[in-house]
Amino acid sequence: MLAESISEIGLGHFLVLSMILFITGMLGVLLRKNILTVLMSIELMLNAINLSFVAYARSLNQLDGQIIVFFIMTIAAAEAGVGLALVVAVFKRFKEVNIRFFEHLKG
Amino acid sequence: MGSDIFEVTVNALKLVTIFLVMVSLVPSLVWLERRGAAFIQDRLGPNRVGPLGLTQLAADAVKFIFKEEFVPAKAIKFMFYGAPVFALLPASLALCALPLGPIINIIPFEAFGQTWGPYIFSIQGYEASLGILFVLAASSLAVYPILMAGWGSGNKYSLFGALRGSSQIISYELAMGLAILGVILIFGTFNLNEMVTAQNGPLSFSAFDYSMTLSFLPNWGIFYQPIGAFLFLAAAFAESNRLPFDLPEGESELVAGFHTEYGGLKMNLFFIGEYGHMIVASALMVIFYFGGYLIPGVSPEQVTQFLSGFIDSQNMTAVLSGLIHLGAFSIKVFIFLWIFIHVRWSLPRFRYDQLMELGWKTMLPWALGNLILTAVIMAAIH
Amino acid sequence: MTAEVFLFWFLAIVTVVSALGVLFMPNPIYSAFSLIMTMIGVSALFALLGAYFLAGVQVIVYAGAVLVLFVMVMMLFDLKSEIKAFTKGTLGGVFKIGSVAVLAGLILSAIMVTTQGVAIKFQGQADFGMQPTRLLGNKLFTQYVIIFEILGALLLVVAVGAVALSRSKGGTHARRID
Amino acid sequence: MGGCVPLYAVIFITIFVTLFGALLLFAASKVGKVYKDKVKDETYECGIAVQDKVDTKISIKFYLTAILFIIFDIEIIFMYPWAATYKEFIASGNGLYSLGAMGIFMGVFIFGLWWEIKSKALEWE
Repeated sequence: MLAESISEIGLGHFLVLSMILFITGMLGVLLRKNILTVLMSIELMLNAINLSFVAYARSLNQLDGQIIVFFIMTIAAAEAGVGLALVVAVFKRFKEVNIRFFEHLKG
Repeated sequence: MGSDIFEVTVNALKLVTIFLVMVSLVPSLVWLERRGAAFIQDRLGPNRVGPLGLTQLAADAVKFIFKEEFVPAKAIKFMFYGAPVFALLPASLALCALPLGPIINIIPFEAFGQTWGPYIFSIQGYEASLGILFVLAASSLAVYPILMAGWGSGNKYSLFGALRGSSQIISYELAMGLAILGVILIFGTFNLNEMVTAQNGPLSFSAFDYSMTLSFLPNWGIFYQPIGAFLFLAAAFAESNRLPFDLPEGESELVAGFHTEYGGLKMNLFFIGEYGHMIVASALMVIFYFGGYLIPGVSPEQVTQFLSGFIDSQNMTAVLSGLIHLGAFSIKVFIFLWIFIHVRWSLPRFRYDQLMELGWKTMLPWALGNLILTAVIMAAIH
Repeated sequence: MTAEVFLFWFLAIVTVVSALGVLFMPNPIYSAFSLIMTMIGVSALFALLGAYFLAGVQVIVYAGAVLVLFVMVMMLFDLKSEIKAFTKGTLGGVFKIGSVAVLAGLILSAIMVTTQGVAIKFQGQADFGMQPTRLLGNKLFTQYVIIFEILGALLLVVAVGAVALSRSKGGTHARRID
Repeated sequence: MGGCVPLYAVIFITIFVTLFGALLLFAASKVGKVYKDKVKDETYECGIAVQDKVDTKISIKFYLTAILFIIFDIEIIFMYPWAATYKEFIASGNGLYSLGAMGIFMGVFIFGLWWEIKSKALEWE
């Protein structure tokens, strides 16, 4: 069983790999203090999703999955652009990029 | 990688050879550049060491290796040492994906008491099916060595140089991407091999049932994309940080830019990377606009036919034909390398605001206009 | 063990190790370089799956553009290695890790249940030439053309927004009337 | 099988080049003599004493350029599949449809570029 799962690669392998990357990104979002690392972790999560989409596209032999990935990449880049513009604006004002900064935003 | 040991070995050797040729071309280019500069400025240049100063190359190489190893106290070691190593990567990855000659078909032959083959070798490191995309991807990584060097040196001039350099590279990547789009539109493929073979034969235009053949001109991309070719060349200068776009190194403002703290072999590795970009840019220019490895007026089949008049062995003919085309390719590339060198000693450096203005406000609109024009003409003449 | 299987395990190890690097590196700039490695690994996995066009786009867009911006912003902030890279609170941390572990278990069991016998056949299935990219383009410009135009508009909005944000002289209180 | 040749070759050349550079650097660090000196180890600032606490003020323009680069880069990437399929669309008689679809997109692109130029977001001084 184990030897077979090492020598035979299937859809499940890619999905599990995608899940590991997703979980790592999620932990980064939840645990890291630096907002830049948080943004990078979000990119990592999106990448994990992309991987599973491409794996499904290959498995089902349909290109729609790949097109969705193309769109996700666009959204991710747009998100990074706006997110970093916000971070730079925040940094210019408060000289601080830690998550705890957002406590100041309360009321 | 291949079906048997022979094929794997040849493929691996091909990659290593291409890389080593790139590395060893650099001292010769440096020599050419110094002699060329001297020639342009009515000086002599390095002429003492050996005939024509040619052994200056070896002397320089030895000097570089024996230079003292130096790290500034404030440097971040990993970045400081990693940057010159990674500076080699983008250029060599891109160069390995370029078709340098036609495909060689080897029919089965006997050697060491065994039958080998048949094989198909291309004079190319590896054939990436979406060649352009691969080259663009590899060269888009060229920003990182610069940023690593600027950050790792712990020097503010290095940091400024790195920021300038990376901004410049990414700005001109846009114009470059749009110029390449024109080529893709014409040939309808990302594959560099298909592009080169499409440029075979005499130039012929066809529009509205009329067709015109200019048999004295080859079917090169430059005749379809003249504006695109010029934009691509200009963007290539900026991408490889050459004068008139060598702002990252602007020594009047930034000491020596991102390699202020580098000396000896580390500096040399950056040099190899920069010249590697020059070689890749020239090679791409040749592939997109000047027929790649094709000899003008003669198709590869004609060359093979001509050669088989002298040589019996079919394999030898194929290999020799490949080498002849490789030679044609090298001559074309060298013409462009000489243009790179000549421009460096003819034009002054831009100011930084002029550079950005040129990239964003002049070249980007022109490249867009070129693309739209190409698309509209293609739709109209059908 | 075929070539693809070996490549898969190699790339899986590269991506997972560098993803863990993103999570655990104390200095965000090393996190960024780790993330570049992950992106390139994922791109190679795309190539392994036959999505050559996406592999190229992945490197050009993520490694060549987005991460460059991240690294540049970090150079602006001049971030030193942080001693406390993670958020405070043991109880909160345990709760977060626990909930993520539950999620991981759920996804894993879902994968286990649904992918029984669904295998990706590598041999002779995918076309590695130019054809898949042409089909992708064809689909993008017929079936998905509306989304494509909307994304164009979205990118315009993002460009305008980024310029507007960089104009603001720092934070929300910059232009208050005194 | 065929599709995997580039991946193997790419990984091979990557590792080879990295090792080549690293070994060369390592060798060079062994052959040369090293003289340690406190002043020499200082950051090079043209001979002036190092100004330690520099508040590195970097122009916001660099980030703005990078952000705009990302956005325009994506738009250009969207044009690649279009360029690859344009010939097919023309051949099948749908050239104008493809041109129109891209024309709208390109119009948005040009409007964005025009706006950036007009709003002086690309101005350096």
